[in-house]
This record gives sequence, C-alpha cells and structure tokens, in this order.
Amino acid sequence: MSDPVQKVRDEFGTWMKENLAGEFACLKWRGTFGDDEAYPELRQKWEQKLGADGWVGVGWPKKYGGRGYSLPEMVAYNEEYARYGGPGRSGHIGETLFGPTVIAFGTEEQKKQFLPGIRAGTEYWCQGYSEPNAGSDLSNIKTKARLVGDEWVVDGQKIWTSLAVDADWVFVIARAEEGSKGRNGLVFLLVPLDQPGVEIRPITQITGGSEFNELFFTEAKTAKGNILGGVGDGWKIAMALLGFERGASTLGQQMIFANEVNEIIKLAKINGAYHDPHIRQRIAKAYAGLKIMRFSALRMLSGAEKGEWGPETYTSKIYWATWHRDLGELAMDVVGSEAEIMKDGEFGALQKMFLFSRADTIYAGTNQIQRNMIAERALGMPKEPRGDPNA
Amino acid sequence: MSDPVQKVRDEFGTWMKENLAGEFACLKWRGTFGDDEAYPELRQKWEQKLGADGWVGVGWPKKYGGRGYSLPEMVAYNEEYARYGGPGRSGHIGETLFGPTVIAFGTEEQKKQFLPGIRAGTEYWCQGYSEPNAGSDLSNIKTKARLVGDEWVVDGQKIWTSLAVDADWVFVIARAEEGSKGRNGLVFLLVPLDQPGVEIRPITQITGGSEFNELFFTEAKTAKGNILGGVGDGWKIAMALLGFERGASTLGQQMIFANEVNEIIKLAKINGAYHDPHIRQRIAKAYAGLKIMRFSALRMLSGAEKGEWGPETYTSKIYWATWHRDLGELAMDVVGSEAEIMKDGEFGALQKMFLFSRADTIYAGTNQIQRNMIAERALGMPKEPRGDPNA
Amino acid sequence: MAYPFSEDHDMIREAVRGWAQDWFDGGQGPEGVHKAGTGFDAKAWESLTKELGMAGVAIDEAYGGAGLGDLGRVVIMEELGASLASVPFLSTCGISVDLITACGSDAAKADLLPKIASGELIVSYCDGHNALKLEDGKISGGVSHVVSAANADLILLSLRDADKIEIIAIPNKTNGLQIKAHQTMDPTRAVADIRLDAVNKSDVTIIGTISEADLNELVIQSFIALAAECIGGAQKCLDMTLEYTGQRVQFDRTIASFQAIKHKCADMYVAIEEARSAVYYAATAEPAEKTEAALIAKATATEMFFKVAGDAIQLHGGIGFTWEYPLHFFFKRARANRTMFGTPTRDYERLAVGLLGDAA
Amino acid sequence: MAYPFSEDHDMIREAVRGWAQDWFDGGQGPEGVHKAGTGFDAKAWESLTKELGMAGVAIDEAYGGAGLGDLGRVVIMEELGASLASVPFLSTCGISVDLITACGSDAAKADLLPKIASGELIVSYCDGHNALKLEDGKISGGVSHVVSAANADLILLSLRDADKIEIIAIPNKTNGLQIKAHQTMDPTRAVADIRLDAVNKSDVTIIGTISEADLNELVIQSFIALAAECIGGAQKCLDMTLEYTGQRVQFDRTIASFQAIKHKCADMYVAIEEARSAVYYAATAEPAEKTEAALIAKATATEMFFKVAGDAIQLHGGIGFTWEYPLHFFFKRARANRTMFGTPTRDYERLAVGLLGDAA
Repeated sequence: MSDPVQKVRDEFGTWMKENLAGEFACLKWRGTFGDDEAYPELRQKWEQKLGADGWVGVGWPKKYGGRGYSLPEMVAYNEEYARYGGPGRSGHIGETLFGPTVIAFGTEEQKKQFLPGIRAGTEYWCQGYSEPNAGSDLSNIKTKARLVGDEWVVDGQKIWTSLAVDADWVFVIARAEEGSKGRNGLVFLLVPLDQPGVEIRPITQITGGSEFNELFFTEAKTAKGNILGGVGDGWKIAMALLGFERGASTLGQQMIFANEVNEIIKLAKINGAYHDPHIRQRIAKAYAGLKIMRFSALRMLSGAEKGEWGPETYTSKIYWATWHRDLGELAMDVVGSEAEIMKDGEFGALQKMFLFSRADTIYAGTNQIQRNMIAERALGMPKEPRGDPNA
Repeated sequence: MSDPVQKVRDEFGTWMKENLAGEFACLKWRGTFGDDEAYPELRQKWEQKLGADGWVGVGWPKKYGGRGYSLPEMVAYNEEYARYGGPGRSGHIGETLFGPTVIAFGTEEQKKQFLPGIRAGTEYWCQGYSEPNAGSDLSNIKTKARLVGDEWVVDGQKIWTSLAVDADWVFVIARAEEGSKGRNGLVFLLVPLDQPGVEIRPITQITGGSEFNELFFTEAKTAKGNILGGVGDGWKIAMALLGFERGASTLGQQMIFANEVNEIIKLAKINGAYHDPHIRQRIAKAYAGLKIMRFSALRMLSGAEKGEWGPETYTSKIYWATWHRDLGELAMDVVGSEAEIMKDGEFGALQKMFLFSRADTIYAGTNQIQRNMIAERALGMPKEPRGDPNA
Repeated sequence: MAYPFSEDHDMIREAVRGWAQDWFDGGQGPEGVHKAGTGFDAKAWESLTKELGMAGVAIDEAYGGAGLGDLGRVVIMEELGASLASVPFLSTCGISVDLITACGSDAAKADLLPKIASGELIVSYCDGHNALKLEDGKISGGVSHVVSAANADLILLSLRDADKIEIIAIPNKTNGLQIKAHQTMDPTRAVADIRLDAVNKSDVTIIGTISEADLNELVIQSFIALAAECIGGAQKCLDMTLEYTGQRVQFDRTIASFQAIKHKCADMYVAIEEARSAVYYAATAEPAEKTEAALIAKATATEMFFKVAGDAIQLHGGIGFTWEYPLHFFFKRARANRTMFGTPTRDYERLAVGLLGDAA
Repeated sequence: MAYPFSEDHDMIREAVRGWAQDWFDGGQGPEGVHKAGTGFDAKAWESLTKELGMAGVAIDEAYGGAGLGDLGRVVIMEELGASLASVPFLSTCGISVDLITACGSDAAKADLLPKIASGELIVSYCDGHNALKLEDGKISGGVSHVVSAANADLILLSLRDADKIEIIAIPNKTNGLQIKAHQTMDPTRAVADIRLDAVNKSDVTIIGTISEADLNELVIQSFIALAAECIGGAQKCLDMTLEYTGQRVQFDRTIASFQAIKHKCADMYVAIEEARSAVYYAATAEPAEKTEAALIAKATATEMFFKVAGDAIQLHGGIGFTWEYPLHFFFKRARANRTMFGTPTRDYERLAVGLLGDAA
C-alpha cells in the first residue's frame, strides 16, 4: 500500500472510531440493505455529520466538494467505513449513483444546483427505473413525459424504488417521444417528490419490512431544465449510471459480509455447531468466497482505473448474490433449532439476513438476466429472439 | 405379490441360478452398457441358451413365441435376471425395441420373417436413428431412401449406433420423399448389414472402448418389402419404438445399479471410507435414490399397464442418468487415492462406470432435451422458436 | 385414480382440496391469521373435522374413523400443505393417533380415538423420555418447540419409568403444566415450549407402554405425513410459478417461453415427482421397510420443498418476495419443515448407520 | 497487460501459449503420447526448457532464472494446463525449486538451481518424513503416487532425522531405490511409487534442513501452481465449448443461441473467473496470508476444473465423450488434480481448523 492510501486509512479510520460513538453508537452495522428502516432520522443526522467533516463524495473532484480520491484511496475509505460498522448510508444513491452521473452528464448549473445538498447530507435521492412491465426488460419503459410550457409533466408508475420514503428527489427514465420503442426516445428527468402528482406506496416484503416502494406519477411536474442530456439520451445516461453501481462501494459491502461471516463463526463456536463436519465445510467455503470476492473486486477496480472493465465486472453480481443467499441458509443451519423462533415478535439480524438474501438474486438484475448478460457480452454468444412464438 | 408373479420368480430365478454357471459364470455382471465389448461370442451363446429355454421375448404374445407376460410378471422376470448378475443382452435391441415394433406395425409375413431369429437368439438388430446433424433434433433426418425396382436404395450416415458390430440387421429412419421436411416423408426400413453398401466404423470413447458406431450407407440395398408401414409412417413408428424403451427393463437396470451401490458400500467398509461423514451422506443419498427410482418405476409401469403414461414417464431418464453420473463420482471418491491407478493397463469396473456414466446424461436425449420435453409435454410450457435469430 | 390410490382416496382429495384452497386463500391465509402468527385457525379446524370429517382418516373404523391408513393421511396432508392450512392435523391425526393405536389400552382407545375422529380433541405429542424426570410421583422437565402444543387439549408425552416407557396424556389445564407459545419465522404453524413443574403423576392418564425401539420407529414413520405436506406445498409453488410465468411478459414473450425458466420448472417437477414416489412408497411399504422408507421420504421431501419454494421465489422475480403474494409463506413453511424433526443430514446419517455401521 | 501481471508475464504467456497448443495439439497430445500413458514427452520438455528457457521462471536471477516468482509460474502453468502438456514442470519447477531455495545450502543452490533452470535436471519431490525410516545410516520405506517420479533425474524427499527434518536428494540410479511407474486414468501425467530399500544415507545429498511447520506451509503454497493449471485447463474447456456450440446447428439454430447452453457457459465462466481471482490472489499474497490463500486457490480451482470439464462434455453431447476429441483428457486431468494432493474437502477442513479450531 502506498502512502496516500495509508493516510486515508489512518485519518478516516480515526474519524470513524471517534464519531460512530455516543448517540450514533446504536447505528453500528444497522441500516444495511434489508434493514433500511432502522433509525431513519438518526441516520440522516449521521449523513450530515459525515458531510460536515468532508466525508461525503470523497471520490468526486475537488471542485465539486469532493476529495478527488483515487481508486485505492476509495477502497481504503470504504473499507474503513465498514470496518467500524458504519451504518447503511441514507445518501447512498445521491452520492454514488446520481452524483457521478450529474458530474458526467450535467450542465455546470445543474452541478451547482444538486451536488451541494448531496454533499451536505441534506438532500436525498432515489431511483425511478423499473416498472411493473419493465423489470428484466428495462427498455420497455411506459412512463411518459411531455413538455408543457416550462414544465415536464410525468405520468406512469415505477416500482422497486428503495429509499424513496425519505428521499427529496427521484431520477426517472421516461418516454418523451410518443410511439418510440425500446431504447429510443427516452429522457432522464429529475423530479421532486414532495408534490401532489407523486404518490409513494411502500411494498411490504418477506421480512415484514418495506425496503422497496412503488411510485405513482399523475401529472407530476418538474422544471423544464431538470433533465440530464436531451430527449433520446435517457438510455445512455441510465446505463452509465448503472456502471457506477459497480464501483468501489463493493468493498464496503464485502466488509459487511465479513462481519456476517464472523458472527456466524462466533455463534458456531458458542453453540457447538463447529463440531459438525458439514457445517465446518460450509463455513470454510463461505470464508473462501469472501476472500475471492475481495480479490475479484481488486481486479475489477484496477481495470476500471485504467478505463477497462475486465471480465470480473460481469461476474461480481451473480457471485456475491448467490454467495450471500447461501450464507443466509448457512446462518440458519448454524443457529440450529432456535432458527425458527422470533424474539419479541421481531426477526433477529441473521433471520432478517436469511430472508432478505432471497431478494439478492433478484433485484438489480436477476441471476437469469446476469447469465444472459455474461453469455452475450462477456462470451459473445447469440442473443435470444424477442417475441413470443406462441403469442 | 400374486401367484403368477411368484411363479416367474421361482421358475426363472432357479433357471438363472442353474444356468449362469459353468462356462457362463464369467459373464456375471459383465457386458452392461459401458462394457459392451466383454465376451461378445459367449454372450451370443448365452442369448441362444436363453432362447432355447424360452426366456427371450417373454413379454411377446404367445402366438409369436412369447409367454404373454403381464407387467408384474415382466418386472419379476427382469429383476430375477439382474439379481443373479445376468450379463448385458446381445439381443436387447431386437427383443425389447424391434420385436414389439414389428408386432405392432408389421405384416403377418414380416412377423414370421423376423421374430423367430430374435426369439432364438440367432439374429441381432441395431438402431439407425441419430445422424451427425440430427442428434437432439431427431426429425432433421438427411439419410435418403429411394425405391429402385424391387429394392430400396439407401444413402447416408447414422451415428451413435450401439451393438452394431455384431448385428445382422439395422432399422433405419430415412427420407423417402425428396424435399420433405421434419417428420414428413420418412420411412422405417429394415436393412441387412452384411452387404458392400454398409460400412461400420466403431467410435472409440472416453473409456477406450467402442460402445457406439458410425454406419455409412452407400447405395445400400434392401428388399422392397422390408419396410414397416408405408412412406410417411416413419416418424410415427420411430416414436412408438422409443416408447417401448421406457419399459419394464428399467427395473433390470436398477438391479445393476443396486449392485454397484452394494460394491461401493462394501469397499467403503473395507478401506475405511465409511468413517468420512461426507462419504456417508453421499452413500445414504445414493441408496435413497435407488429406492426412489424403484418406486417411480412401479408408478410408471402401473400406469402403463392401464395405457396411461403418468408424469413419472417424463422424469425417469434425467433422474437415473444424473443419479448414475453422481454415483460414478462417489465411487471414485470412495476408492480414494487409488482411484487414478489402472491395474495392468485396464480400467477397473468402477473406473469404467465413472467414465462411461458421463455419457448417461447425453445419449437417448441429453438432460437439456429431457428438460425441454418435461417443460413442454408434462408442464405445457411454450415451445422454443426454431431458427437462429442471428443466422 | 392413479396408483397407489383407491377411489376412497380420490374422494377425500377432492373434498379437502377445494375446501383448503378456499379457506386459506391459496396459502395467503384468512385475513389476519398469518399476520397474527398464532398458526392456528380454530374455525377452519372445526370445519375440517366436523363438516368434512377428516380427523379420523387414519383411525380404525371401529373407533369412528375411515381406516384409510398412511395413504389416506398422505392425501390430506398434501392438500393441507398446498394451502398452508393452519390446523393441527399433523400432531392430532398423525403420531398421536398412531401411538394410541399402537400401545393404548382398550379404555384409552375407546376414550380418545372417537373424540379425535369427531374433532372434539386436539392432541400434541412430543418425546419426553429423555427430558422429563419422575421423582416421588411427580414429573418435571421441559421440551422445546412442540408442534401445535399451544392449541392442544391434550399433550401426549413419553416418560421413562424405570425400564419401560409410558405414554402419558396431560390435559392442557393440568396443575404444574406450562405451555409457552412462540412466534416463529413460519407464521402458519406455531410451536410452543412445554414445562412440567412437579406435575402429579396421578393427574395424568397412562395411555400404555411401549419399548424405546418401537417408539423410535413409530416416530420416524410419522414423518411420512410431514413429507406429504411438503409434496403438496411444493406442487402448489410449481403451479403458481407456471401460472405466473405463463402470464408475465418480458422482451415481448411470456417468460415461460425462455429455456432458463422452462428448465428450472422441469427440475422442480422432477424433484417433486421423485419425492412424491418416495412418500407414496413409504406410505405403502411393508412394515419391515417402513422406517427406512419414512426416513428417505422425509429427507427427500423436506429438502425438495425448501429448494422448490426458493426456486419459485426466484422465478417470480420481485413479486416473489413481497408479503402480499403468498409464496414467502411457502418458503417459510418449507424452511420450518426442513428442520422441525431434525435435519436431512441427520436422516441420511441414520440411513448410513444402517448401511455402513457407525462412523467411528 | 491486466492486473496483477507485468509485461514480463505477458511475454512469457505469449511464448508458452502458442508453443504448448501446437506441441500438444490443443490437448489431443502428440501422436501416441497419451495413448502410451507415460505422461511424459521428453522432446517437448527439452524444447520448453532449452529453446524457450522456461524452467527457471521462478528461480532467482543469481542462479540463472528469471526471478518471476509465483506469478510467473502461474502464467506458465495456465498455458501448460490449457494444452495438457505432458512435461514435469510442476514437480521440477514448483515445490522442488521452492524447497531448494528455502532451505538449501549455498552449495546445493549453486549446484541444482542452474541445472534446473537450464533444463538439465528433472526433479520430483514428495513428503517422506512420515513414511521413511532411518536406521543405522540406511533409509527404507515407500511413498505412493509421486508426480513425475518416473521421469526424474533426482528425487527429493523429506526425512525425519531425530528432531529435525532434512531434505535429501537421491539420484534416480541410486542403489536400493526403486521407482515403479503407474498407468493412470489421466494418461497425460503419470505418477509412480517410490521404494527405498536400505539406501545408504551416504549415497544421498543433504540439501538442507527445515522445520516441519515450514515444510508444510511450503508444500501448501506449492499448490498454487496446480491451481493455475486448473484455470488454464478449464478456460480451454470453455473455449472449446463456445466454439463447438457456436457451430453446431440443431432446430435450425446454433445451439449457442439456446439459453440452456448460454446459461451453463455463463456459470462456467463465473466459476473460472472467481477461481482465477483466488489463484492470482494466492500468487501475490503477503507471506502471512499465503498459505491460507493457497489452500483456497487449490480447493476452489480443482473443484471448479472438474465441474467445468464435466459440463463441457455435457454441452458437447456425443462428441464430448469420444476419444478422438480431446475433452475427455481434460476431464481426466481435472479428476486427477482434484485428488492429487488431497481432496477439496480436506482443504476446507484445514481452513475450518483455522477459523473454528479442531472439530472435536
């Protein structure tokens, strides 16, 4: 490791240790995916604390309030955050998805308008991509946008939107050209959520919690200027944004996974499950998977820094999702006969992880869609024909 | 069990015990699939011995030299055969595939011509279905047949033909109508192998042996009358014949499998592999699979007797093939560090089983084709479109 | 009427199928039942037993039952599994009936079996002979995670008394008996912990005595009913998946037309049918084979159901893990069944002992 | 040049790739080599070492090597694996070089390493410290299934002498040394049994001494090369599958256009890439992490190769299990690699000991 990286580790590690304490201590390891509803207000306060000390948007260029961190520095930042059990970030979507997108595609004016609120932890974003009939087939967008005077008017429905309840803005892919199909005629609009034309309905899921929401747009309005790029650029920008998803935060996610593996190991030692040779094999494999994910991420990120997305890019989602789903099953088997029992009517952390991990292989591209992508993009195999032969 | 069934068990069991002895003793458990080349001449002699005592074609009607056995009697017959380690049957294809087909579709004259040789163990048959470009897509037949005077003239190539080297006849699906496609215009011809127009080339396979052959037809000839049904009936007859494959012999196959499982258990006890908890699980699962296959077969056969092919019909091939492939891997792991070593340059029985079992999930319909069939026929899911979208 | 069933079995299936699907709304459960997590619907139980008369399916005709044995019970459990019915059929009409039948005194049989058959009595059994102590005529000790105990009128327990094992029956209001219901991940069938605190042996009824070996075999054989429930649940998961994927359109095709979906459904189907064979085999096996067959059926079917329910969620995509769609209840039931009476790993190890001897 | 490789590594890869594919005909082997089952092609070895100069890849530059360490060896083993090259690189240039480097005397290093680098010396190592007895200055005992021993000029063995472990070198013609070659299922790399029958200790060279713990770590770390071979072999299996399924037409489509084929290829690819990460990680790991990383790499890569080679046969259909098509050689090599230095189960148990302590 080179010096600047160690500097990040020291500086941010110390900050985390000192600040994730006191009133924030209860946030440790909380609010991660599957546990989004934990302490929403306190986590916003935490986001603002991070922002105030300059720890939001560290990968952004300095001129936009970031620290201009290199990739190894980003890795260190994310790992330190997770090492100390940093909670799920309320500002996650603004910081890692929308921020980089507006930096890449926005006008200077838009950057000035939107980046500071994200940077300060005061403005929150969510993502309006999926629709009831455009899940795996993302280009099948039905939400419509039309320009009426100085405003865009949006009608339609989005689904599987996480972090919507506490968000101020949503970025929406919508169809702006009547009769356009697939990837053509789409716009990437920025729409304020606090208006009569937007209704948010939480979706209750397998855990009883509501990670995801439905968004209904009924003549929802946004200013004419709240568009990234022009009409027809929506698809390109949306795909670029998905690229940012495969970023350095993956290493932070892995630290959370590592913490889960450690919890399982600890439990197996206490409750005697470590005697079971089958459990031993599975724990060892889970641990091996962790190490493999880490090195795969380093391979991926190292390529990304050179502007090359290597093969690891394609494999990471299906690998971690499947690994994590298996970990959920392992966790329950290590817990043993107590696994079924809820304490005080609430799911425990491992139970929640087990149940929610069934969603891991579905959201952000099902395992089936991942395999399609890998076969077609990484291996150059032929595409499936569209159109139902029996329709 | 009803009386006639017990009678079969007693009578045939006694016969097997008394006759699979002396010069035939070396045939025990030999010549099964994957071991076809063991003692070819002695096995023909054995076939003739069976025939002489009335033990070939026991399921055929009495008027064609059979015993007219019911299904439970067939089950008993097959199980007794396998219980005593009866060797792979040289006359297998004639007895269980071609015989029933000629009984169902042949003229009386054809029955008189072809059944006695099979029944006596003196005439052997093989099957000309697959072609290099018609494997999974069986209807894509390119072999041509044209009627010239009193003879059919056949040109083309067949592949994956087992038991061809010692066979006298082959039944061939060929295209008799120029320009016909798919399932139309096909004929089901009976062609003698001992002629200049037929060349047989064994295919050396993973074990070094040659279970399968290629057949080349170059103006091969057969009499005008050597056709089952008429022009255009080829597909229907071929499919009916495949139906006979799912017959009572499956229970005999299971006895062979049971013998393999017993060998593995015996070995595990001797060499200490039984201490290993992972091996124990796998042996127990293999054993459970055996029991499950047996009951599935009883469900299937019981339906077949009433003329109903139940769901078990669709599941049995993929289940036993996959089970057997897993058993091969288990066998090698039980053998342990010696598994790699060949004695006197020859594969041992378990090594051969391990290697050849890789073919089980491929021949007679790959696992992929089985899944297609199950999805479309048993579950009524839509068919795949034909035609390459990128062609 | 498919092998190995008779017309009687078909009639029962027909009756229970419609009833269960309607009553439990295809697994979603009557308003509030699953949400409350009590795992018990008293009205449904009353309807199943008193209107349909199903509680006596495996009870001898002499005691007011239908005398349809394991196979009759298999039919009902399949259908109850397909709707995740929150009724105490498994505990009441399974092991409890078998125990009373196997070792009960004439008086016990004449008293209890007709009451079970008529739906007057809910019974729950658990092994107690290694957990309970008998001292000075008083019984103390605890057993965890007992199926349907919280709803039972009568708790059956095995009790070691010197060199014999007694099956005892304790009414739920007995002095010194505490029953603590749990909320569980699977809200469709709750379990409870039982504690006996110096219960007077004179307050309990002795049903009969049984050898430990016979008891163990009987308990294992009772797993057949649980395995049948798994078949029913898994079949329902596949049916839902076929229906959903046949309607859901992506890339201008129903997703059922994609091989990835078709092949996974085919694998689910193969797994269900083979487990079905194992269950039907166990239910019809000769006595000498029945214990082994029951172990195979339970291990295969519980493992299969968990896999199939998980795959069904996967093939449904997003809707599969929403609360409003009932699939997650099947997944949770499957997870519970997979460990309720010991894991498949333990079952296979038991088989291995028979095949290979002890490991050490 | 992709992380973590340097330009030097890329050059080596380029040189060995074409050479190996040509020489071994893409895995089919030169006429007769695989059929004979000797698992050794002397001319190929001469060409690889003397013309391409690859034997010294991991040997210090001071001793005539390239000094490219584990990562250099990984590159070569990947390419040798992709063609199933029947050369004793693994035994000669892997553990043997590492042992001599780690514990050899200056004299031993100066004598042996340059000879290995130049291709003059084929070396085979196996653990002997639990199998061999030293009595009255004579060594006796046997070790089974030693890789490349039949072709080695020099056999290295570990020998327990009182409380230390010596690494000794025995020339293949030494009195009392018997080497018996086996024919194996995998005909591309034969193994041999070694017997020492009262070999005079004065007839052997003592390379140096090493602690048992250090020796064990060194042996485990040498697995990285075997794991790399698996990556190369598996990648070749996938490449062959992509090529074949892209040409084979059924139902008027290339079979590569069917999701069943595409998704299995995708799974193969994921498995290969993740195992590749494990191998590259192990080859570049810090000393403190290297043993654990090597275990992970070996377990992952050997298991993956066996699975991928089996799947490749499946996706080829009939041609996949014919002798003329080389896939079955890859399958056989994969099977051999999966157990050659202990099974993945044993590797994971070793990891488990580190994570959970001993099982008992």
